[in-house]
Amino acid sequence: MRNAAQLVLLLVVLSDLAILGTTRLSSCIRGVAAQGLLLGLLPVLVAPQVSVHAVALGMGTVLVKAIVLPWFLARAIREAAVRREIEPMVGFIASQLLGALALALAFAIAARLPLPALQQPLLVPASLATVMIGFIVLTTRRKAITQVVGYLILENGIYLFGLTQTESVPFLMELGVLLDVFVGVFVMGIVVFHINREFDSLDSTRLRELTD
Amino acid sequence: MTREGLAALGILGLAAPALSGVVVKTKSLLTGRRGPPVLQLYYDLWKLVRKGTVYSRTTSWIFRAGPVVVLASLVVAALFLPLDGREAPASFAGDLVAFAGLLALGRFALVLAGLDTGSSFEGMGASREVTIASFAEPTLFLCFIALVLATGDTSLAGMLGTPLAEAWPRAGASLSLVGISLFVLLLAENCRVPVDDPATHLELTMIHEVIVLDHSGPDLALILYGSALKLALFGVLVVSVFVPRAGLSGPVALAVLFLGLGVVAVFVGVVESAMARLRLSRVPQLLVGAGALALFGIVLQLG
Amino acid sequence: MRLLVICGLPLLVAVPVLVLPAFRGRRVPVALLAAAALAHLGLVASLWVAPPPPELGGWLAADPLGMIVLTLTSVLFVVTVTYTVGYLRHEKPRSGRVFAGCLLAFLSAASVVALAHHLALLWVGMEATTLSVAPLVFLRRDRRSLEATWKYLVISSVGIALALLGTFFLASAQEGVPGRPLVLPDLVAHARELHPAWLRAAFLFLLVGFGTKMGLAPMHTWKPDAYGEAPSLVSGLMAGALTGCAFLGVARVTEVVMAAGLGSFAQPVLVGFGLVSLAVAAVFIIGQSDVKRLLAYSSVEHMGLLVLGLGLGGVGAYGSMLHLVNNGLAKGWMFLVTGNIVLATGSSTAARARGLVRTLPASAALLVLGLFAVTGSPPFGLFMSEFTILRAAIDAGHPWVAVVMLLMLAIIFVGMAALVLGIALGEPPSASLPVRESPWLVAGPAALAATVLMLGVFIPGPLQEVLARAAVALGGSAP
Amino acid sequence: MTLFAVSLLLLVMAGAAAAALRRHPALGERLFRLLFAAGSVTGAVPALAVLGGAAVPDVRLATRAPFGAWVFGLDSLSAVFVLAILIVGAACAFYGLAYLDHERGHRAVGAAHLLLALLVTALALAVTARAAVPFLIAWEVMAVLAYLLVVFEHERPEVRRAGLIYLVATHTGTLLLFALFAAWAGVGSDFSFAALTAHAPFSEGRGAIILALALVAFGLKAGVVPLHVWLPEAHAAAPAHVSALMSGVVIKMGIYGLMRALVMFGAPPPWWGWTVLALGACSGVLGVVWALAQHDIKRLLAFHSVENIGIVLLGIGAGALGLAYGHPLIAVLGFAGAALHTLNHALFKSLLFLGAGSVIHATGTRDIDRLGGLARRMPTTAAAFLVGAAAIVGLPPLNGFVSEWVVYQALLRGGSAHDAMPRAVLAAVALAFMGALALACFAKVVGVIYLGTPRDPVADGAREPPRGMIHPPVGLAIACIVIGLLPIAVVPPALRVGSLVAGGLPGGAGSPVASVGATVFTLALAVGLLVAWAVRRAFGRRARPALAPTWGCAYAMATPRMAYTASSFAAPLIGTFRSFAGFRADRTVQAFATHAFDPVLERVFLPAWHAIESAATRLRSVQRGTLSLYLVYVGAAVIGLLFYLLIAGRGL
Repeated sequence: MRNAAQLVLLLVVLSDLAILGTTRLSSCIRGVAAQGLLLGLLPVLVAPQVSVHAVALGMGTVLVKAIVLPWFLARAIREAAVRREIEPMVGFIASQLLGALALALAFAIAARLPLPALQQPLLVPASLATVMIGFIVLTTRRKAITQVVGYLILENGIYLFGLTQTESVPFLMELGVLLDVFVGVFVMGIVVFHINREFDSLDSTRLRELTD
Repeated sequence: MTREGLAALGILGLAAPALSGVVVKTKSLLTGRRGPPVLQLYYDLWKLVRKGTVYSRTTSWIFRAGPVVVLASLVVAALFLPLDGREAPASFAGDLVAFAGLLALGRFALVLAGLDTGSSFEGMGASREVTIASFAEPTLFLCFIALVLATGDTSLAGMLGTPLAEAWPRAGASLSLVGISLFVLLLAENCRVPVDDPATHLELTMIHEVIVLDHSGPDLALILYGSALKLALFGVLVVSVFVPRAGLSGPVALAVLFLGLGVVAVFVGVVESAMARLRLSRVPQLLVGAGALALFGIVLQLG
Repeated sequence: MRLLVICGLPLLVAVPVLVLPAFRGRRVPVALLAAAALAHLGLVASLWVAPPPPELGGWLAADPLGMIVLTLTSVLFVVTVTYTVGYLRHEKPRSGRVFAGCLLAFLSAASVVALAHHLALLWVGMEATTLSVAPLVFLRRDRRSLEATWKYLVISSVGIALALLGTFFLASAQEGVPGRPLVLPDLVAHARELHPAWLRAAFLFLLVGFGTKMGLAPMHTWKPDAYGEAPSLVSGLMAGALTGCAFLGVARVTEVVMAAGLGSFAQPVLVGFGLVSLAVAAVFIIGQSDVKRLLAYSSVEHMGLLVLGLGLGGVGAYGSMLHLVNNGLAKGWMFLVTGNIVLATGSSTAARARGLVRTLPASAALLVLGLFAVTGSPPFGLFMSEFTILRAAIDAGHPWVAVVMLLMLAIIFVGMAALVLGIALGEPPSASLPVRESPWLVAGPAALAATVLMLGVFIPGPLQEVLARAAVALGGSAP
Repeated sequence: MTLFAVSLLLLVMAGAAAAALRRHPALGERLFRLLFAAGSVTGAVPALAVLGGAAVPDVRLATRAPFGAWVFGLDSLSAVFVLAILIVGAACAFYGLAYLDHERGHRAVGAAHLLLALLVTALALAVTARAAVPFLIAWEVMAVLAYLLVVFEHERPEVRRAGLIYLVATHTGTLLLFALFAAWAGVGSDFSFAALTAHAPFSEGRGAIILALALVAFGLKAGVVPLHVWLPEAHAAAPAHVSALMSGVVIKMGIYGLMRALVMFGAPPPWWGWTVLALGACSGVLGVVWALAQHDIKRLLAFHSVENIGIVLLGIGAGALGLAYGHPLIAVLGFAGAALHTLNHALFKSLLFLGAGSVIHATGTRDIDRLGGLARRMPTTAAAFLVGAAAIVGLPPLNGFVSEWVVYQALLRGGSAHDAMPRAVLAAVALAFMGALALACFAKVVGVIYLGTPRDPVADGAREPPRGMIHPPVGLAIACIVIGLLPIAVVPPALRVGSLVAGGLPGGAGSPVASVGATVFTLALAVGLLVAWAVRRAFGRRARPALAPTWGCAYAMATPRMAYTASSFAAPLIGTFRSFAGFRADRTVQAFATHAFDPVLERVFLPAWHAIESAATRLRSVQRGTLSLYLVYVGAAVIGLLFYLLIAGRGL
């Protein structure tokens, strides 16, 4: 049980780095989908004993984060007919290095955190790393769609941290959070559609009309 | 106000025109001329009073009122001077402000009367008059302040009367500085060389004379008499500072006063024949210098 | 039950509006809007008369802080709806159902935020407000509004995500502490047993997260764009009510931190954010040429004042509670008036709108009055609150804070006066013809103005008491 | 107090009537005049009673707002200002009716009258408020109403600019007042003046802060150099009767504030007295020097307000020093002189502004170099203006002389003291200097506007304005003369005010000042002048005076263009102060002219503001519209806070 969780968490971190590294939007989205799947497994694995609560949460997560949203985003890029993230503001190598740095930082911080007892040792560092990497993706990519992906990763990271609190955050709340993330990304997607229609490109750096 | 006080005032009023006569006489003698008689001004005044008046068409009642106000203000100002060195016909705390105010009133009337004619010459004269006055008045106050500090009294009767006599031993140095500075003021306020030349005949160089160009007949008489009286008033100030007469009996004090006035007049004459006239732009410096003397006198006492 | 209804009712109305084909097209079901708004206001009023018991096992409760925000929101919503009547005569949104539906959804979400005593529920409500407002910002459907919406969405979502992280931190701080998890009263009751390190971290993340939604500098960047591009009445709701909700989030966590005796840790951060926000607002208000962006930065300024008062403690807490009310009302007032200007001249920039005293006398008068109200001149309510905060700064022994605050207020006044008076006075552009100002468009702002004026000289007893209790809850005191 | 309240009510009603009866202006104006007069009289009665020694109990209104009850009271200090406000207010209101008459139709004249009435009410409330909140409210309302009146002709850009400068100045002052009261009250929650007075005496540092704040905040309103920059702008921009009201009473609120602060504060430290004295000297001398350089009649008069504020400050400074060094008599005299000069300046300055308004109304220009010879064309206005000019110069037997005489006394009596006090006598020199320069300046004004020949056709066609614009100035002139002739009637009340400000020191009764002697003097002088004038006229009747053109010194072709201009008249004087007189001279073959500017505004404040602006412009580049940059800001905030967490919360 425990080792499986460790493995999954490791895979999550790897998926982060993969997303940082890839140039193709489609693989980017695939990475997020994979991550969603892994996240769906985790509630069951980290929970002390298998409970309806954990299973339901896991299934909800898989549904939202591994199936619906990726499909939605994939559709978006099909509409926009863009394949790859061309020249991000920070190069791929550089951003991978950044990712590695974030990873190291995450472990450093996690080591100093007064962690609650009987928890996955990897859980907190993985979540922090995911949060930071999500933030990196958000800030260093040009395409609006990649920024949505970045936001999704950020959320995933936070979700991971939430898993340390499965018993203190009630089920309803978990679902509420999940719903909000879903709607949030959905609305962002809609806006992305409109951006694509207005500017016939997904390049968010072209939205610079409003300044002081 | 006592009978003696008024009598003394009357005598001063009668004697005033003679002072300028003395000045002129001294000048002519020093320059080796016979010069007009000492009483010349009396003849002039008599002549003018009998003449008719001519008014410019541009003038208004302000022009007509000018000479009257000039003379009236000077006469009232004279009331505050303790001629016998003890008490003045009129006096109240802070009447030195009134004295200065009256001089200003006369000046205001004179200047406005000049401007009323609309002549650019008289405008020029008026401008110069107020310019010089702007520096003369602070100097006058510096002198008064020095006297106030010396005597602790804010009425002219006190400043120039008994307390002054007691102050001499204490503050002799500063009082003599004040006296000198007052004498310079006398020259400036009465348009004497080196500030102005009453004898000049070129309008562009005149100050006082050019303001009264348009006055004629009795008006001119009033103005001429007024300036004579003004000279006398300043003379009284100078004499009173140098020669406190509190100790002397009334008549003697008066005699001393008029003697002193004569000396001052002669001295003015000497200065006029000895000095050349300053450039107008230098006049403020002269007055500031005089003010500096008085200020030094004050600092000596603030110690 | 009432609390649940207050939160649910608008949403219940919103559902048919959004789904029924009857409301397709540009028609806006104003009647439904008005009905929902008035019902909501009525229920809220009933809460003042008869304080309700907590509901959903203490997840929903009406404490002083919540009541202030809830009432403010409800009042502003009603005023906005009355304004909508006049507004729709001039302009029709692309999709009436989206317009009405999102407004109602926002009302629900805001009510949830105001009443939530479970911090996760608070977070859910907060995110819901963000999402429900986004389509309203995009109402004009042009490039600029699209850009504004995008930035608003991304920045707020990131901020709110950080707030979620903070919430989880708070949960970790509660590990092994008695009391229901993340339920406010229990957190406060056992505050001193909470794990201080986690609590500190939670405070910082919640502050950044909700601060982003408040629009504290340097997380304010979405604000001018969103307020500038959204329809004025939406901007008014955002600046008046939405920021109030966000501030409530900050206030909640501050409540816990204060109770835990970590004031010395939290207060400098709050003061710092306050001063930075004031300075940033001052920088951007000078030479501003668009009234709506100007008001957005003025909102940044006032958010700064709110956290400043909170951070100074003492009477400052009372001051910022009072300021929350005053600023909310004043912002609603100003944005609605600006709406009239936009309706009449088609723009809110000094270039297009000039000499309004001639063309729109009533709106111009309200605008100029508003200038003085917003800049905290007596006798308007904001004077009372800003003066209280200033006193708090001096009482707390931070005279330099007072100095910086006054300096910034002075600079801000110059900037605002220059723009507002510039468009109010002068010769109107020749093309512009006088517009008849419909009472619907003037009544709302006028009413708000009257209220703000009243709060400057007279604070009703119940409100006074609620404000005082809220201030005490935040570790402060009433003057 | 009830009577006072009634009068305020009447004033408001008057304004309401004028505004409401827009359709029937005639009726509205009659009602306005009636109610306003009634209000002024009913208000003046209690004020006079208080000045006569009566005592009026304070009024307390409990409020449902923070900062305690609202208190209103009427003591002799308030009474002086109430009197000035009501007299000048009434004169300006009546004058305004006629002055704005031709604006009817294309401007909201009724609204202007309403604003004026409200402004007068706010002023009266400001000087009777006895608690911080009502005071601040009245203060700000007053400032804003004044602004709205200043921008009455808001189509003209320079008017809007002037209005903005004024508004910024006054709002800054209000902010400083917030700071003042906050610093004063400390942790206390009762902001009534009584409670604040109880806080004194303060620790040295806090006291210094309070006094400095008071000086700056109230100095801004009073227009003390170098905070005067708004004053000439606003006065020049406003309609004449508004300028008169502002210069007459609105700026005096600063003086009231200073005096009230002293009443509450108690004896200030010496440095404050010396500062006020120095500021007074600077304001006085610089004000009049700058005035000399002006050719715009209203700007010129505005700078003279700066000068006269300087004179008032000399009085306050002497009084403060008297308190600081413990010379009650000097303190009483100084404050009495300040109060009296405030009242007098209110009278003759509003008179002068109204006179200027009539000239502008008649000729349509404010440039005095285009005028001339108006004394023959509008004699009554000219006579009234002349009285005002003589009064502001401080010539006997007019009111200006009386108050300056009291101030002189305060300064000179320090001479006999044995501490640092005697040094104050030097301020008397500054006062004398101001007097002399003022004489020069008003010789210029009267001479160039009213005397000589018209320099421009606009002056040639000038006629007397309608009666409504003649009576107010004449009335004010009469007031100036009466006060000037009867020092004995005004000096004792002034001394009562002085002793109140000096902390209830004796001095009201058994006045040491020989106001009897002064009265005798002024009356005698007046009689003497009249007698001399009568004699001269009688003497003149004997021979009919001949009329001739002005003697051109044998130059036959003198034309009006050759008449001495204001530029030339003032040139020798301002030439001596070239360095700071703030003027540019340009000499051409045809003409010599000087152009004035305000050195403080143009060399200090505007550059400073532009510096701030450009700095802000540079800083604004952080908001370039790049989303990722914005997100980086958020990230930076988080990281910064984490560092703070590491440092502050030693917990991690």
